[in-house]
Amino acid sequence: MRQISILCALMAAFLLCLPGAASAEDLKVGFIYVSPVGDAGYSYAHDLGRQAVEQMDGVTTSYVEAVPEGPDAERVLLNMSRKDFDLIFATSYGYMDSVIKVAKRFPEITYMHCSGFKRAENVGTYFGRMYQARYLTGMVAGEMTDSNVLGYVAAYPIPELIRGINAFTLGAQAVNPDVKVRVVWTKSWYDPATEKEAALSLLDVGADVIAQHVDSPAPQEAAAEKGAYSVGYNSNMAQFAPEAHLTSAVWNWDNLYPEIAEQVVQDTWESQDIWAGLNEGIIGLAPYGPMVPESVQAEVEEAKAAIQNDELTVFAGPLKDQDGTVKVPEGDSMTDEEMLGMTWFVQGVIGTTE
Amino acid sequence: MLLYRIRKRTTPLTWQSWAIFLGAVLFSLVASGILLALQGKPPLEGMRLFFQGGFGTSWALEDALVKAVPIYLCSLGVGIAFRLQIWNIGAEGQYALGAIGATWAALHFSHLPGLLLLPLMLVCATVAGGFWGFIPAILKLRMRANEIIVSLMLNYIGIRLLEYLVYGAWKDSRSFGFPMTPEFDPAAIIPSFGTSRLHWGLVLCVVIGVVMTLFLRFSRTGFELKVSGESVRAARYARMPYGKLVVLVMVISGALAGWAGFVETSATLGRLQPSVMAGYGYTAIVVAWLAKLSPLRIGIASFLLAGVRVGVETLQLDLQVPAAFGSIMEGLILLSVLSGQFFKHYRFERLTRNR
Amino acid sequence: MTDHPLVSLHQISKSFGSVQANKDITLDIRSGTIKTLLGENGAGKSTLMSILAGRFSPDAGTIRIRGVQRRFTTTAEALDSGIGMVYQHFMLVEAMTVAENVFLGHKNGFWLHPKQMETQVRSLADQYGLDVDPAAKVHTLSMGEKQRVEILKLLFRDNDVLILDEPTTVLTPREVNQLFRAMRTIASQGKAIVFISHKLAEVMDVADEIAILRRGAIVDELPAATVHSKADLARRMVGREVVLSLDKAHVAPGRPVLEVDQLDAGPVREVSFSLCRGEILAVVGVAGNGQRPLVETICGLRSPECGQVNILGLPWSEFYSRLEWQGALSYIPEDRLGLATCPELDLVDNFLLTTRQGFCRGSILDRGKAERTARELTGAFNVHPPDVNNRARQLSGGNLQKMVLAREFYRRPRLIIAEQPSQGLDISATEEVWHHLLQARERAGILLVTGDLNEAFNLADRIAVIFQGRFMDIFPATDKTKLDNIGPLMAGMPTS
Amino acid sequence: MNESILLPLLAATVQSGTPILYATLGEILTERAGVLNLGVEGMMLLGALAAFWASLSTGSPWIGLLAGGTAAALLSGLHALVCLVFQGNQVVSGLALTILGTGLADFWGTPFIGRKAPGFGTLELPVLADLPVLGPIFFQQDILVYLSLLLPVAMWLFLGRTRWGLGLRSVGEYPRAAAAAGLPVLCYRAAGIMGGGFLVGLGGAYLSLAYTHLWTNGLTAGRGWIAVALVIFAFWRPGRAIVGAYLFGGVMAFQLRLQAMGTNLPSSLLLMLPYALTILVLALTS
Repeated sequence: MRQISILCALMAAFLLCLPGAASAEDLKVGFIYVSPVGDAGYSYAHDLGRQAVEQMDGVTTSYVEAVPEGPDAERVLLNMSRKDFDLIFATSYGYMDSVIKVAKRFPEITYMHCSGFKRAENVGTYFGRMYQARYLTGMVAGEMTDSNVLGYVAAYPIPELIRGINAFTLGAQAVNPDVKVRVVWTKSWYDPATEKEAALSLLDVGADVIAQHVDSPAPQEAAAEKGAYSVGYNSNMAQFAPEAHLTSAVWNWDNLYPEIAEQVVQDTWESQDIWAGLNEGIIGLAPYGPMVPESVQAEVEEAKAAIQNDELTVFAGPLKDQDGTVKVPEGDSMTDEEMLGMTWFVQGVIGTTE
Repeated sequence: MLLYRIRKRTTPLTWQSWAIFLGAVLFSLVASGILLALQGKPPLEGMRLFFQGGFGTSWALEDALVKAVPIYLCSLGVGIAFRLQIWNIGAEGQYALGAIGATWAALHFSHLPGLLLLPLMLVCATVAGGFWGFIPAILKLRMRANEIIVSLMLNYIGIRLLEYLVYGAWKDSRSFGFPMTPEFDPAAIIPSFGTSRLHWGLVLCVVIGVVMTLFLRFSRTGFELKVSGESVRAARYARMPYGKLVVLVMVISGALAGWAGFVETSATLGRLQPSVMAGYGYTAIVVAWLAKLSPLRIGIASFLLAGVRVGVETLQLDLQVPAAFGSIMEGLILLSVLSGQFFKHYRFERLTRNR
Repeated sequence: MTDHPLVSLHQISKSFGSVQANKDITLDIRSGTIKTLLGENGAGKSTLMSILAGRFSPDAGTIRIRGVQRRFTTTAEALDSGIGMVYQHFMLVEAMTVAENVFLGHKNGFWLHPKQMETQVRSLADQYGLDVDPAAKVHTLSMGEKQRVEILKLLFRDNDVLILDEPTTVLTPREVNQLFRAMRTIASQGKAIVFISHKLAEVMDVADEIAILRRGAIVDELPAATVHSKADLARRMVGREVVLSLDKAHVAPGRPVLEVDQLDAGPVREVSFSLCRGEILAVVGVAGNGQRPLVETICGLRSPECGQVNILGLPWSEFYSRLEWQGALSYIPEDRLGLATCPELDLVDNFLLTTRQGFCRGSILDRGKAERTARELTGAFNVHPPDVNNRARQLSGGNLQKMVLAREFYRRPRLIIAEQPSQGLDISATEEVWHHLLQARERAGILLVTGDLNEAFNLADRIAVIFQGRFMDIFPATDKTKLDNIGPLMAGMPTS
Repeated sequence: MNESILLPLLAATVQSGTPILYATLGEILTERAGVLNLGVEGMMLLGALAAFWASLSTGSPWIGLLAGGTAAALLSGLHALVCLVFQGNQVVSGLALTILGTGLADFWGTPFIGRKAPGFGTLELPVLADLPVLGPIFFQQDILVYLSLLLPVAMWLFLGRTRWGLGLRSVGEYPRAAAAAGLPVLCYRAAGIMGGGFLVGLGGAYLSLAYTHLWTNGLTAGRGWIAVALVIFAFWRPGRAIVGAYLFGGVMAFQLRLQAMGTNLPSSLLLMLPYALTILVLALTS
C-alpha cells in the first residue's frame, strides 16, 4: 500500500506541474486525444507538443484524453467550446465531422484538426509528412537486410499507414531493388501481445527487419529476441531493443503547435491545410543504432537533405501497384491530394489493403 | 462487547431506499474525493465540477440525455432477454448490425424522403439486429450451444463485419480512403429539436419504453415470459412455447440494440464509421441488472450512468485528471450502489444476550 | 454413564414472524432409543429438530448435551457435538460420488484416496445394513439409496443423535422395512434416533418412545408400548376423531377417455390399458419403475416411441396438435412447487398458469377477471390463507395442492392425471384432496399414480401394478386376493 | 505449409494460448465454487500492471509474478465482499470490477508506459527440448508455459483428490449440502474467488512479463472476455480449458501468419476466424 500511495503522490506531483493558473486574458488552448497520453505513442507525441505550448507566455492549455471518435468527441468539443477555449486541437482523424459540426456553432473559436481533409472558415487542418521519414527508414532497412524481406506490423489499413508502408518500400527499393515488404494488420492501435505475435509471424516467414505502425514497442522486442533488426515509430524506441533498433520515424509536434498558438494570439491565423515535413522539423529520424554503418548513415542523410531541398520526391513516377499497373507515370509525381487518399500498395509490398 | 446480528427486513422500505441509494453514492464519491485529494486536486471542487458537468446545467442534461439513448435501448433489449434467463451479452454485436442495417438503407435508398427513409432504416436495423440476436437463440435451441459464448463471439464478428464494410465496399470515395461511409443524406438523419442536441430518438425511447412496459404487464406473451423466466419447468408444464419465447426475446433484444446502432449512426454520427462502437452493449448489461430489469428503472439508471460519464469529462477538462479516473469512479459507484442494496433487505440489530 | 440424558431440550420457543412454531418445548432424548416426534404437518416437529441440529437458533430455551448446556449457531457446531439430521430434501451433492458425499466436511487428512474412501464407506454400510455402492454418483441413485447415503454421512462422523425428518415419504414399502431394520441396528449400538413422522402405522412399528406435537407444543409423551390402537394415536395427534375411510359413491363408467395400446417410452414397455369416464385407475409401484415416463408421455411432455395412445378419442399427436385448454386434460404433478406452480409468483399468476387462455382478449390478458376468479376458487377449495396476493411458496403443501386442484378442475378436464396427490400432506388435507378427486370422477376419468397403497385402496376402482416399465397386472379394487398379493407384484414377482 | 512455418506456428499457438489458459483456469476455479466473476478482464489488467511494477522495482520477475497474482486476488476480494457479504448481483459486480480494474491499472500504470521490465525468457528444458516436433512446440518456451501445463493437472488433483477441493466443489454444486456437512460455505466461496483471481492475475502477469516485457494501457485487449467464454466452452473442466485456449491462440497466431505469408483475404475476415471457429466447435460439440 505504501508504494502505491507514494506512486499516487508522485503522479500527483507530475500532474500538478501541468496546468497553471489561468488569468482572464490568457489564450486558452485545448487538446483532444484519442488515447491516454501515457501511451508513449501517438497521443504522447501530441502531448509533448502541448507542453511546448504551455511554456509560452500568456497561454494556458488543457486536454481531455481517451476520447473515442464519434459522439463522445462531439460532446467533448462542445464542452470545450462552451468553456471559452480560443484554440482547440483535435488530434485524430475520426474527430473530423465533429469538429466541422461544432465549429459551425462557435465561429469565434479556432479549431485545428489533425490528419483530416475538411476545412472551414475557422477550421484548419494539419498533419506531418511522415512518409518522408518512412522513406528514410526504408533505406536503412533496405541496406541492413540480408534476406531481402522486410516485415511491417501495421494497425489499420487507412491511407496514412498505406502511404507510410509504400514510402518505406520505395526507400528500401531505392537502395536494394530486390527487397520485398510483408505487411500484417493487427486491427488495433495497442495490443502489445498481438503486435509481438504479428512481428514473430513476419520473422517466421523470413523477414529480418521489422518496421511498425502501431503504438507499442512490442515488435521491437520480437525483433530483438530473434536477432533481427527493427525500425520504430512515434518516438525513439531504442531503449526497448538497443541491439536491434536501427532508427525510428518520430513526431515532433513541438515544432508546430507553439507557432499556431502564436498565430492565433497575433490574429494572423488563417484556415489552411498545413502538411509539414522534414523541413519544418515536425517529423524526423531517431538517432541511428550503432550497427548502422557510417556509409549507410551518410547515404540516408544525403537523401534527407535531398528531400528537404526538393531534389528528391518520395512518390515520383514511375510507380506501379501490386498488379504491375502503372499508377504514376514516369516524370509525374503524386499530388498531395492523391497521397492523402492512397489506398493501394506499390509493387514490392506483399499484403492486402483491406 | 457489542454484538450485532443481521436480520431480514420484514417490511419493505419506502423513502429509506432512496436514502440508502444516496448514501451509497455519497460513499463512493467520498472515496473518489480521497483519490482526488491524493493527487493534489481539490476534492470538493472536483465533486462540484463533476455534478455540474453531468447534471448541473441544461447543456449537461442535454448531453447526458443524448448519451443515455443508446445505453437505454441496448439495456432494455438485454433486460428482456434476462427476464427469460437468457444471457444475451451480445448487445454490442447486435448494435453493430443495427448500424450496418440502417446504413445499408441510407446508402441504397438515399433518394427517398425522410419520412420514408427513416422508417426504412429503422426496419433494416431491426431486421439486422434481430437476426444477430436470432443466431444465438436458434443455436441454443437446435444445437444446445451456450448463448453466452455465442453472443459474445458474435460481438467480435459483428464488429469485424462492420470494419470490413467500412474499410471496403462502403468506403466513401471522397474520404481520401479513410474508413467511413459517405455522409448520409439529410433525409437519413434523425432530426433534432431546434438547435439542441436532443433528437427524435429520445421520443422513440419513451414510446418503446411505454410499449414494453404495457407488453410485459398486460399481454399474454408478457405473462408467459414472466412465468418462463421464473421456472422453465413450470412453463413447459403449462404448455408455454418456450422455444418460441427464447427466439422472441432474443430477436426483440437484438432489434432494440439494433435501434441503438441506428440512432447513433444516424443522429449523432451522420455516417457509419468504426468509432460508432463505444461499448454500449456491455454497459447495457450493468444497467439492466442494476435496474432489476424494469423498463422505467432502466431509463433512470441509463440517464444517471450517462450523466456520470459526461460529468467525468468535465472533471478531466477542468482539473486535468486522467481519463482512467472516470473508470475508477464509475466502478466505485457501481460497487457501492450494489452493496447498498443489501441494506434494503437486511438491517443490523443489537444483540441482547439472554444468558 | 451419568444419569443425564444424551440430549435434553428445555423450554424451547421459536417464532417466524407472527407464527409461533415452537412454544416451551421440553424433551429428553436417550441413547439406545428411537424417539418419535408425531404430529401433523406444521405442528413444529421439523422446526424443533432443526433447532437441535443448529440450523435455527431458538428464541428462548436451553439445549443440554450430556448435561452440558450448549448453544449452536451453525449446523457445524451441532455436528461436532454429535447431532446430525437427515432433511426431507436431501443435502447431497448430486454430481459427486457416494464416498465423496460421505467424506464431505470430514476433517481428517488433506489428500483423498478414492479407493480407500470407498472401502471405508462400504464397511460402514455393511455394518449397519445400509446397502449402497460407494463409487456411484449420487444422481444415479434411487431415493432410498440417497437416504442411506445421508444416514451413512452421519454414522461416519460418529454422531450420537440421528434425526430423520419424514424419512419414509420417498420410500417403497420394502425400503421402509430396510430403513426400520437399520434404525434398530443403529439404536442397538447405543445411538439415539429421532424419527419425525405423521404416519401412524410407521410410528407404531418402530418407535420406542412417542412425543406428540400439536400447534408447536408437546401435547403428549408416552412409551410406544402403551399405545394400543392407531385410532387412539390419531386422536391424540389431531385432537379429534378421524375418519380413516371414505364413502365412495358408485359412478357408472362412461366412454373411454384414455386408451393406451402397447406403449413403449423410455423404460416403459408394452403398456396397454384403457380408462373410462367415472373411473379411477391407480397405477401403483415402487418409485422409479417407469411411472414418470408413462405420465410424461400421456401428458404430452415426451413422445411415445412405439404403440398407440388415444386421448379423448384422438390419436396422441392429433390431440396435442390442437389441445384445448379446457375440457381436455389436466396433469396434477407430484412436484407441486417446482412444476405445477412457480414459487415466487402470486396465486393469481399461478392460477393463470394453465388457464391463461380463458382470460385473454386477443393478446391482452385480463388479470382483474383472473384475480376475481382465483379469489372465488380459493374460497371454494378452502385454501388458507385465502389471500391471492400470497406467493406460492408461502403456502403449506396441503393448501398449495388444493390451489392446484382448484385451478385444474376449473379447466373442467375430462382426463386427469394425478401423481402422488396426497404426498406430504396432513390428514385433513389428504381427506380434502381425496374428496375432490372422488368428486371430479363424475365427469372425468382419473389416472392416479401413487406409491401410497392406502391411497390407491381408498380411491381406485381398478389398480395396475407397474414394475420395471411393465404392467404386472390390472385388477378391480374389490379383488381381495389380488390386493393381498400386491407386495410381491410390486417387487416383480408374478402371482404364483 | 512446410515444417519451418508449422512448428513456429504451433509454438506460437502455445504461447498466445497461455495467458488465456491461466485466466480460464482461474475463472473455472471461481465458478466451481459457485460464483460467476465477469471481472476477469479488469483483474488480468491489474495483475499485469502489478507484476510489471514489482518486477521493475525489485528486478525479480518471480516477485513480479507473485505480485500480479496477489493484486488480482485482492481485486477479486472486492467481488467476494460485494457478492458474498452484501449479496450483490454477481453480474453487475463482475462488470463493475472490470471497469474499476481497468481504471486502476490505467491510472497507476501511466508512469510505467514505455519502460521495460525484467521478465521471463525462453528456458529450454533439457532432453525434452530436443524431442522432434513436441520439443520445439512445447519445450522451448518460457517457464510460465510449463507451469501453465502443470496447472490443469494440479487443479484436477486439487479438485478431485483433496479435502479442500471436495469442499470447493460441493459449495459450488449444492451449497446447502455443504453447509449441512458443516463446511463454511462463504469461506470456501471467498477462497474460490480469490484463488481464481490469483490465477487470472498470473495470466495478466504472463502478458507483461513473458509474452512481452512491456506495460501499456489495455494490455489484455479483450483476452479476459475470451477466458470467460472459454470456461463454458471447457465445461468447467481444467483439461478442456487447454484445448479451448490453444484453439483460440492457434487461430489467432494462424491468421497473423496467413497475412505474413501474403494472402489476399481481407484482414477483417481473417480476424473473425477465431470467434467463428469457437462458435462452430461449440455448436458441434454441445
